[in-house]
Order: sequence, then structure tokens, then C-alpha cells
Amino acid sequence: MAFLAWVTLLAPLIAAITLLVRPRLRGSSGGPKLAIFSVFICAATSLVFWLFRSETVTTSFEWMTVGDLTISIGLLVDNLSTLMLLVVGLVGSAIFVFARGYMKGDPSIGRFYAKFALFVFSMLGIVLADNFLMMFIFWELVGASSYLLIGYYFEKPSACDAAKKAFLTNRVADFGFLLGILMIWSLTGSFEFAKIADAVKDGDVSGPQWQLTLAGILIFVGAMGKSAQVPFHVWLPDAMEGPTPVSALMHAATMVAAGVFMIIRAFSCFDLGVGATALGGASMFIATTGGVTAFLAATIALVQRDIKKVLAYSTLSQLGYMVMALGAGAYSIAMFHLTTHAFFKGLLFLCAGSVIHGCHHEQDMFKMGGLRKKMPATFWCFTIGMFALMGLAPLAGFFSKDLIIDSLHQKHLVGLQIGATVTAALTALYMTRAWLLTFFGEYRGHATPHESPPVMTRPLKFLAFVSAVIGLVFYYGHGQDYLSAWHGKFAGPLHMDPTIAVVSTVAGVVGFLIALALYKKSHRGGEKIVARFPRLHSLLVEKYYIDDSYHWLVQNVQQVIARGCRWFEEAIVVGVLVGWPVGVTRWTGDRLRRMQSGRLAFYASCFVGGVTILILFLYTVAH
Amino acid sequence: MIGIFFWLFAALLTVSGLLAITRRNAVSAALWAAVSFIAIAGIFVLLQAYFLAVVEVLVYAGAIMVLFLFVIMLLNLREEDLQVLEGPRLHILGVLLAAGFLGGLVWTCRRAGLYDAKNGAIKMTAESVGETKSLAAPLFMEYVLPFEIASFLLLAAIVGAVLITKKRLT
Amino acid sequence: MREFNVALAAPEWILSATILVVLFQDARTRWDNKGGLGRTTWLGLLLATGCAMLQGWFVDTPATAFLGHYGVDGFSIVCKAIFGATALFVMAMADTWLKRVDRGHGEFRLLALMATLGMFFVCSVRDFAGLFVSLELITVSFYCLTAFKRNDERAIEAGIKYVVLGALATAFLLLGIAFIYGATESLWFHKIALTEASDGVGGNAALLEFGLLLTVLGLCFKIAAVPFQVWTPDVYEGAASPVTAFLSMGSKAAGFVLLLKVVRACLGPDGDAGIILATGAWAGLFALIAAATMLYGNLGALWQGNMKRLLGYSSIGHAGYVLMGVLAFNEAGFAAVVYYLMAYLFTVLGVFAVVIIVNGALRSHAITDYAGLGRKSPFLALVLTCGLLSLAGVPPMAGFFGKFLVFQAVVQLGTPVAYTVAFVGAAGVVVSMYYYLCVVKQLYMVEAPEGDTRLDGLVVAKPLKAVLWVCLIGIFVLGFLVQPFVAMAQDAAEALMAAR
Amino acid sequence: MTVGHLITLSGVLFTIGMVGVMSRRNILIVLLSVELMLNAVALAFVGFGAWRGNLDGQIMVFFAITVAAAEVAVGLAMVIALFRLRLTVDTDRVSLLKD
Repeated sequence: MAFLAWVTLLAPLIAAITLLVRPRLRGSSGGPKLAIFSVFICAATSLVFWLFRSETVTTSFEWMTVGDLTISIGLLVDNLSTLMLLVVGLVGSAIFVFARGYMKGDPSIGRFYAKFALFVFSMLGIVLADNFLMMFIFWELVGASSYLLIGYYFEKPSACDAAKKAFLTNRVADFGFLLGILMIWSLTGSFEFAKIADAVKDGDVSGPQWQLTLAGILIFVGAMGKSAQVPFHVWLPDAMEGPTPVSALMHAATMVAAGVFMIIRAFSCFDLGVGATALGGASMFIATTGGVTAFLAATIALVQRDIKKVLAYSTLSQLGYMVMALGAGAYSIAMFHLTTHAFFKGLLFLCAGSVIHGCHHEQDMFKMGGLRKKMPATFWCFTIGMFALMGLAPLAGFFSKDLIIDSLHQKHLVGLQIGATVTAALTALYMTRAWLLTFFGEYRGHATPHESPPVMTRPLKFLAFVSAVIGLVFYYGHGQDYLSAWHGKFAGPLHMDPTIAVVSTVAGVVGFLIALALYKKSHRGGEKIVARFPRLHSLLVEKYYIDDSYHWLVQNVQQVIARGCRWFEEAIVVGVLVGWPVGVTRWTGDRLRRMQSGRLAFYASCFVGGVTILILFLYTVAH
Repeated sequence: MIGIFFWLFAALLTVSGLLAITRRNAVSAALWAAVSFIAIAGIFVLLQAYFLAVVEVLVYAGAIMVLFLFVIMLLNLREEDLQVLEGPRLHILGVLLAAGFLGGLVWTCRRAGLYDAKNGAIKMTAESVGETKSLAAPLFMEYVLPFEIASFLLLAAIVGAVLITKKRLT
Repeated sequence: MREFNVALAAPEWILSATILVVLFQDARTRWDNKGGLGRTTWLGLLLATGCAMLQGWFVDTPATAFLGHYGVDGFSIVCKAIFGATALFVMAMADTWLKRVDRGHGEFRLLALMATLGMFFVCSVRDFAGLFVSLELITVSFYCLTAFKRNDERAIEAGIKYVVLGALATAFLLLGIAFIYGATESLWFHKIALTEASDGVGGNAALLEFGLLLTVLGLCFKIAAVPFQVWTPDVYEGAASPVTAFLSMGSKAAGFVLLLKVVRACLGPDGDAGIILATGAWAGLFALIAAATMLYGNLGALWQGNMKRLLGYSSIGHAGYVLMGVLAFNEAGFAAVVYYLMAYLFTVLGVFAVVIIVNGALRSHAITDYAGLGRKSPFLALVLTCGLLSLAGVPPMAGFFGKFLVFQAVVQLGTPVAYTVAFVGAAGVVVSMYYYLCVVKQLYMVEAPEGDTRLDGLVVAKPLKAVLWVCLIGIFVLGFLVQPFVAMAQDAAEALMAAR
Repeated sequence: MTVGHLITLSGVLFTIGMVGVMSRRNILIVLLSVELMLNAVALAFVGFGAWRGNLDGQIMVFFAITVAAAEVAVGLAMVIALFRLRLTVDTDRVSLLKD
């Protein structure tokens, strides 16, 4: 089993290196096949782990020793990592296959697959790491490979900027993570999850409680970067500049989920036993962050024109749900939602990719429409994914989302519970809008849309099938066994309160109906009816009244919301939270540069001034 | 007796030092600096550092100042060049910072009790008489290594000075 | 102990002999036939470095010579290896660069050799007289090297700024030594701890503290730390590129070696924080210096359009990170410093090797001129990228482990001051990421303007190619196979702590 | 006269030199001021040596003088080179390197 774990980790790396050092492979179809094969190996081994593993697999060797600090490289395969492996393996396989169709004709497809395989390797490293330091190194590798992939179309300046933005935003958060890791190390004397958990449990911590809480918050800051929580969320929508399969794998299914996964891994170390955690006040902060992200992103998604942007904001919103669950201490439920979300969001992104491919790289939904007929397979898969996301009864999202709301209810977080329910309605609203605009009505674009080839639709069907059944499998199957984190502490039975299920379903239906009322009849359809039945003028006026109100709604309400959201995002989030430090940094940097006046006398004065100030500091402040 | 001479030299040193940094003309500044070096040599004599007093006069007031004057003459600064270089521009802040430094130094001496007549008294012992013979022994035994390094330092300075002042690179 | 034991200083003797041979050789050969000088220099440097490293096996360390004023121990051997490698790398860069300058070959080699000699002595000195003189040997050699291109206004300007500010810093350093001498009655390093132990916080402590402060500040000039950092960007820009490379690695590392020795001298015999350092005031002081240095370097670099000035500011920032290791005042911190210097060696010299090659073609240091290098010369761009990422501290490059160990040493202290300085350091790393990435972006994501063929067909001379490869491999080896090097750094730190 | 007075005198001279470096534009006088500072330190060494009753301080002055001479030689060489290139010894006009 330990051998299999190493195979899982190293297969994509070997593929990536082979592609790198054998340039001939890159041009041919052999390159993509090799990469796809390596991901299939990961999927296969993760299935083996899932079906046949009976106990936790660990394997490690010592890497270096610095004084009393030993750093090892080790793999850990427990329930948590098995589940995550399965997600990465299966969703990854589907997307790798899909990308062959999507990227067809790209001259540097080999380079693309090399980077893609490198990303999967780094992601698996995070999943399998048995200690914080190794996890951090792979964490950085994920950042670096995502930089490469977002900037794949590097001839586009916007792609370069987006790549840089993603990398930098993540780096800010990562240093919180590194400080948190170091703090935990200084408190418990180890980087290994198992040892840290034991130390916390036995109270063997060399420092006051607040330091442990602070370490937890710092680690959470690291997760906020990867999982794009407010105020670190700004990079994710921009990251849609990358090719759509990249968006599907990284910015929907796996990489953004890495933050949530890491929190579950880390916070299971802080667990003290029955429901208690060494995190103290941090959980409230976490839950609120998640709630704010979920609501904010959902409202922004309402007004997007770009199909990928809608899905991007939807991803943000869903990640917010997961983080809310983490704040409520429902780690297994967060993991459940992570799993279901990875499948249906991967599906939705691939459908979007299929649509974009079919419409010759058009991403604006107002230039689509009527694709239901032209791309039936894509349409049905999208529909399943959409209903799974909205939480329609037997589909995946129903179980996981309602369980999250339920967990908020149990912790008496009433405000967040209401927010989550409203967000569920908003989710239905924006998804239905996207669905109607894309697939219903008349085609409004200029290209001739066509269904994608089987190499692209087959992965869609596979993911659609999984999205449809996975909730049922987990809820009625032996889900709780697999969802229990590796210490077996969060395993609580998956039980849903019927009232909550009904309320959130109603919320979803309300959203769905509103969208239907607003978007079912499009503007152009109205004109047609006027032309054919002039006698029904009054009705048409009424129709126009609806259209007008829709217009008015779009023009005023939607625009106001949009403007408000944009103002909030730009002025408050980007401006104040992110921009303020950037501005100060910029200003200071400029001042410093000007201070470097080039004049010798001034430099000498700086010397003397520095000495005097430091003498004064030593004699007054320091003593 | 020693006390009176000390205060005399101290006054001379301070005045000549101040004049050296305030003269507009570089030649007179260099000459006032030479005076201050001689005042220092005088204090060295009071402190029984006879050999160093001689070195101070020979090397500083002699060699180094001559070098300075030589360079000033070599550059042959015209009157208008000197006019551009007006007197010192003292910034209040700069003087305050310098005064702060001096204050820190004086405060340190106070804390260490150096002004205390008993603690701070200078014992004129036989061991601390800096004559040629008594200095030569430690310099060529204990401190022979720094002495050797210093010889390379002078070599570096010679090589460098020759390199930099050569007419041009071709 | 009271013996001359002259043979122990063999590496220094070899270097001294090389200097004299080069001096005579230079005088006896015509200006167009200076190839022999290069060979002599290489031979001397290789022999001296090899000899210094062999001492690790064949000398019963710690050993002393010159009546105890010269010492060889694990720490000095590792440091000499670092300096020897630095000098060899710089010589390889200079070999190519000197071909563009047809006079002054002999002087350049002589001065570089003398600076190296000073660095070797710095590793072994055990008293303040030796410290002062060997440090000044380095500094005076660098004054001359900086102004090497004497018909270039910028080089002379850099030289003048360096001389005046360096002399100012020397005055502070010397005044500090005078106060320490007043407090301890001697010039020995180890007398500081003895004075602390016997005197406690009495009158001598006040003198000692003032003296230590000025001494440390004087050393701050060498390492380019606040408050003596302003000279760095100007001198880096004005000096010739191989000199800048030497300055940024050798001169800085020498400053750190001496700083470690002085700080070690203030610690108690068992490595406990001595009476002065234990007061907390000094941790605060060092933290203030480190934090200010990191902020100054990283913020100043933000809007730089000139590669060498950017590296100057970044070198200030790195001085701040290394200072974090010093302020831990313990073995872990000192080991982190040594490791950081090892990692910095490969990283910064790799970057400078590329800068020299590119500058040879461009005759400019504008970062915008680096556009399109990724396409035109992928290998150079790769080395530069890896070097910059290593400077930024991205794993798995060497620089990451340097930073990791330093941060670890500081966070381990667990005091609010330590957390604060670690936080400032983390912020600095984030900021630094920005300007390093801007350069990387130029390499790969911006095309060279039409018709700009300056970067086409860059030819890299063999010695420089070797430097590039060694640096590239070094960057990754120190990021992956960390263990042997960490062990080496740790042994060095242990030897430093055991030094009397 | 105590050692405190000696050290204070040395500090005064040091400060005078410092002010000179900070406030003069003529590079020759700046170098001169640096020499004043180094001499002030020499005075401090001799003063402390006399107080402590040993000769190490005087030895140190020896090295200080050597270093001062070397620095002056190099500094003056640069002044000559600068004057050849720019016909000035004004530090304010030597500011190509900035920002």
C-alpha cells in the first residue's frame, strides 16, 4: 500500500518531466496520452485505496535534521486523503481527457500537458503530505504551477496580469501560513500532524492558549488565499483568463478546495475531543468570513455576462459555504460539500468549456442562446450540474448544502443560517439565468454552434452521472465512515433536519421561478410576437411592460446591485483591505527612492542621524 | 601643572578643529587641521605616549597634511571654483543630531563614572609609558599578525592609488 | 597557546605569496600579454581554498597561532570555503569581463586577491586589532575596485561616495572599539564576556554597551544594514559588475562573520545570553535594525528600473533577513546565518553572472531591456529566474531554506519582539516577490522591441558558463539535498559557540 | 583632569569632524574632517590606555594611523581622478547616481 502511495504521487511528476526533457513528445499526440495515462494511474490507485484499504497507511523517511528539529518526507493515506485523492483522480481524469478535445490544434499542447501534470503532482503532494512543512512546499508548488497555467496564453497581457495577481495574492496568504506553521512548531516541537495532534490533546503545548489560537488563525489565512475567501478572493475571477480545462481543474474542483482540505487537516490537530477545539474565538471569525464570501459572491454572480465568470463567482460562493461549515466545526460536512462540489462544478466548467468551444470561443452569454437543440449532450449535462448546484432533491448538492445549513442551525448561528438560505435562493437565480440565456431562446451569436466531439462529451456524461448519484451514495451508503477525518472525531451521523431541507428547497425553487419569469421570454422573442399578432397589442404592451420591467430591473435594480457590488468590491475590498497596504507600500517606496538623493552630505547626515537615533533608542526606549 | 596644559591643549584643539571645518579656503582648512594634530600630539605627551606624539607630528601634521596640500595645489582650483564652494551649510537638524551623539557619549561617561575624581584618575604608571622600546615589543610579538595585515593594506592602497590616478585607460 | 605556530596560517600565506608573484609578474610582462596573471591567480586561489578546506581534516581544531591571535576552527573553515568559492566565481566572471578592458588586469587581480586575503583573515582573527585591520584591508581593496573604471564618471562617483562614507563608518567602528577597550582593558574578543561576568551592570557595562553599539553599527556598513545602508544602491550601480558581485557577496559575508564573532563574544561561556544581551534591550535594538533594513531594502526596490540598483536594494533587504538569524543570539540562529550565506552565494552570484553577460551585449542595466531574453537565450533566462525566485524564497530553491531557518530561529524565541520582526520579515518577502516577478515577467512575457537584436546570439564564455551551471545546480542542491549543508552550517555554529 | 574629560574632548573633536562631513561640499575638506574624526578616536584610545595603564591602546592607534593614511591616499587619488573628469570637487555636483 505504501508503494502505491508513492506511485500515485510520482506518476504525474514522471509524466511532466518526460514531457519536459523529450521535446519530440510534445508535438505529437503521445504527449497528451502520456499525461492522461499518468492521471488515470492516480485515479486507479485512489480507487484501490477507497475500496481495499482497511487502515491508515503511513510511510516516511528523514530528510534533514537541524538541531532538535527533524524534517521528514512522508505520505499519509487515511480516510481524508483517500477521499481527496479520489476527487483529484476522477475529476482530474475527466478534465485531462476533455482537454484533448478542447486544446486540439494548439501548437504547444505538449507544454500545456506538462504544466497540467506538474500541477496534479503538486496537488497530490498537498493531499498526501504527512507534515506541515512538506505540505507547505507543495502548497507553493501549486501556486507556481497555477501561475504557469493561468498565464498560459502569455501573449495576452490580461492573462499575464491575472497570473501575477493570483500568485501574489496567494503569496501574501502563504506567509501567514508559514508563520502559523512555525508557531505551531515552536509550540509543539513538531511538524507532523500526528504528533501535533497528540501534543495538543495531551496539553503538551509550550505556550499560552492564545498563541495556539493565533497559529490557527494564521493557518486559516493561508487557506483564505488558496480558497479565495474575502478579502483574498480577488484573484479567482481574473484567473479565468487561463484555458477552460485549467479553470475547471484548478479554480473549481481541486486547487481552491486545497485550502478547505488543508484546514480540515490542520484543525483536526486542534481537536481536543468531544466537540471542543483549541481554536477558541477563531471559529466565529472563520464562519463569518465564509458567510460574507458566500453571500457577496452570489450577488456578484447575478450580474455577470461571461459564462465562466458566473461559474467563478459561484465557486467563490460555494467555497464560502464550506468555510462556514468549518467555522461551525462540521469538518466532515465541509469535506462532503467539497467532494460533491468538485464533481458538479468540474462538470459545469467543462460544459461551459464545451459551449465556448462550440461557439468558437465566445464567452458572452448574451451572444449565445438556443444551444439546447444544437448541443443536446452538453445541455443535459449542464442541467444536471445546475440542479446539483442548486440543491434539487436527490442530486449531490441537496445533501451537502442542506447539511451545512443544518450544522449552522445546530450551532445557533442564526444570522449565518439565514444568509446561507438566502444565498441558496440567489444561487438558483443566477444559475437559472445562465442556463436560460445559454440554452434557451434564439441563438444570438455570429458563429455556427455545434456539438463537441465525443472526446469532450464523454467526460461530461461521466461527471454528470457521478454528480447525480454521489450525494445519495454518501448519505445512504456508508458515507459517514469515509467522511470521518483521520482521527475519527468528526464522524457524526449524517442526519438532516426535514424542516431545513424543506426551507432551503423552497428558497431554491423561489430563485428558480424568479429567473424563469425574468428570462424565459427574451427581448427578441417579444419582438417576434408583436410582428405576428398585431391585434394582441394591449397584451403585447403588457408583455412589453414585463419586458420593460425586466429592462427596468436590469437597468435599475440589477445595475444598482451590480454597481453596489462593484463599488463594494473595488472601494472596500480592493481599495481598503488590499489597496491600502499596497498604496502605503507604493508611497513609502517612492519616498525612499527620493531620499536616495545622490548627495554625499545628505548620506552622511543619514549615517549620523541613524547612529544618534539608535543611541537614544538604546538609552531611553530599550532600557 | 599637567591639568593646566591639558586645558590649554584642549582649547587649542577645539578651536583649531572648528576653524578647520569652517574655513572657506581648503589651504587654510588644511593648515588649521595641522594645528589640531599638533595639539593632539601635545596631549599625547601629557599622557606619556611619547612615541605616538612623534608619529602624530611626523605622519599626520607632516606627511598627510603635505599630501593634502600637494593635492590642493595640483588641482589648482581657481578662485571662482572656490567661490562656488561657499562655507558650510549647517542644518539645524544635523547639528542637533551631532549634539545628540555627543550627549550620548557624555552620558555614557557619566554612567561609567569616568568624571569621578577617584575612579577616573589617570595613573601614570611605568608600564604605560609609550616609548619606542616598550611599544616595539608588543607590536612585533603580540600584534605581529595585524602588523602584517596592515602591510598588505598599505600595498593595496599603493596599488589602488596608482591605478586610479594613472592618466587614462586606452 | 603562547606559540607562533606560523604554519597554521598556510591558506593566508599561499594567498600572500600569490599576491607577490602577481605583483612581480605584472611588472615584468607587457600590457598585451597578461594571460599568465590569470593562471597564477586561479592557481593561488584554488590552492588557498583547498588548503583551508583540508585543514578541516588535518588540523586538530580548534587550533591557534600567533600567540593566540589567529584561530582555526570549524566556523573559520566553513567561512573560508565560502569566501574562496566567492573569489573563484568572481574571478571567472572577471576573466570574461576583463577582456573588454585592456589595461589594469594586474591591478584588478591584485586588489581582488588582497580583498580575499582580508576575508580569509576575517575568519580567523580573535581580537579587535585583527578585526579592524583585516576589515580595512577588505574595504580599502574594494574602494579601489569600485573606482576601477577610472575614466567612467559613475565609477569614480561611486568610489568617492564609498570612500567617504566608509571612512565615516570606520571612525564609528574605531570609536566603538576604543570604548570596548576602555571597558575590558584589552582588545581580546573573549574579554568581553569576562568583563560582563565580573563587573555585572557596573560602570564598565555602560562603556561596553556604548562601545558595542558603535562597533555593531560600524559593521552594519559592511553588511549594508540600516542606518548605514544608503551607499549601497549607488555604489552597486556605479561599480563594474564583477566588483558589484564581489561586494554583494564577499564584503557582506565578511561583515556578518565579524558580527557573529562579536555577538558570540558577548554571550556567556555556555552560550547563554550574556549580561548585556540578556537585557532585552539588545534584542529590541537588533530587531529594530533588522526590521528597518528589511523595509528599506524591499520598499526601495519596488520602483527600480535599473537591474543593478534593484539588486542593491534587494541586498539591503537580505541583510535584514540574515540579521534576524543574528538576533536570535543562539546556535540555531548562527547556523541559520551560515546556511543563508551559503545559499546566498550560489543565488546572488548566479544572478550577477547573467547580469554581466546580458550587460556585455546591452551596455545597459535597464530592466526593460531584458525583454524577450526567455526566448532568445532560454538558459540564461532560466538561471536568472531560478536565482530571482531563490532570492524571493520560493521553495524548493536554496533561498527558501535560508529564509526558513532564519524565520524558524526567530519564531522559536517566542517573544513579542521576535514575532513582530518575523511579521515584518514576512511582509518584506511578499513585497520582494513583486519586484522579482516583474523582472521574470520581462524575461518571458514581454517581447523585445522590433529590430532590437542586441540580445540575439549571446555567446557565453566557458568560465562563465561553468559559473552559471554551478550556481544553478547549487541553488537546487541547497534546496533539495539540504541535510549535509545544514549539518555543515550547524557544525560551524557549534564551533563558533565553543570558541573561547 | 580625569579620563572622562579626555574622552569628552575626544568626543567633541569627533563631533566637529562629523559636522564637517555633514555640512561641507568641498570634498577635500570632507576628507579632512574624516581625518579629524579618526584623530579623535586615537585620542580616546590613548586616554583609555593611560587610564587602564596598558599599552594596547597605543598599539591600536598605530594601526588606526596606518588605515587613515591608506584611506586618505585612496580618497585623494579619487579626488584627482574626479577632477580630471568633471573639473569639480563639489560633492553636490557629484550626484549622477541616485533614486
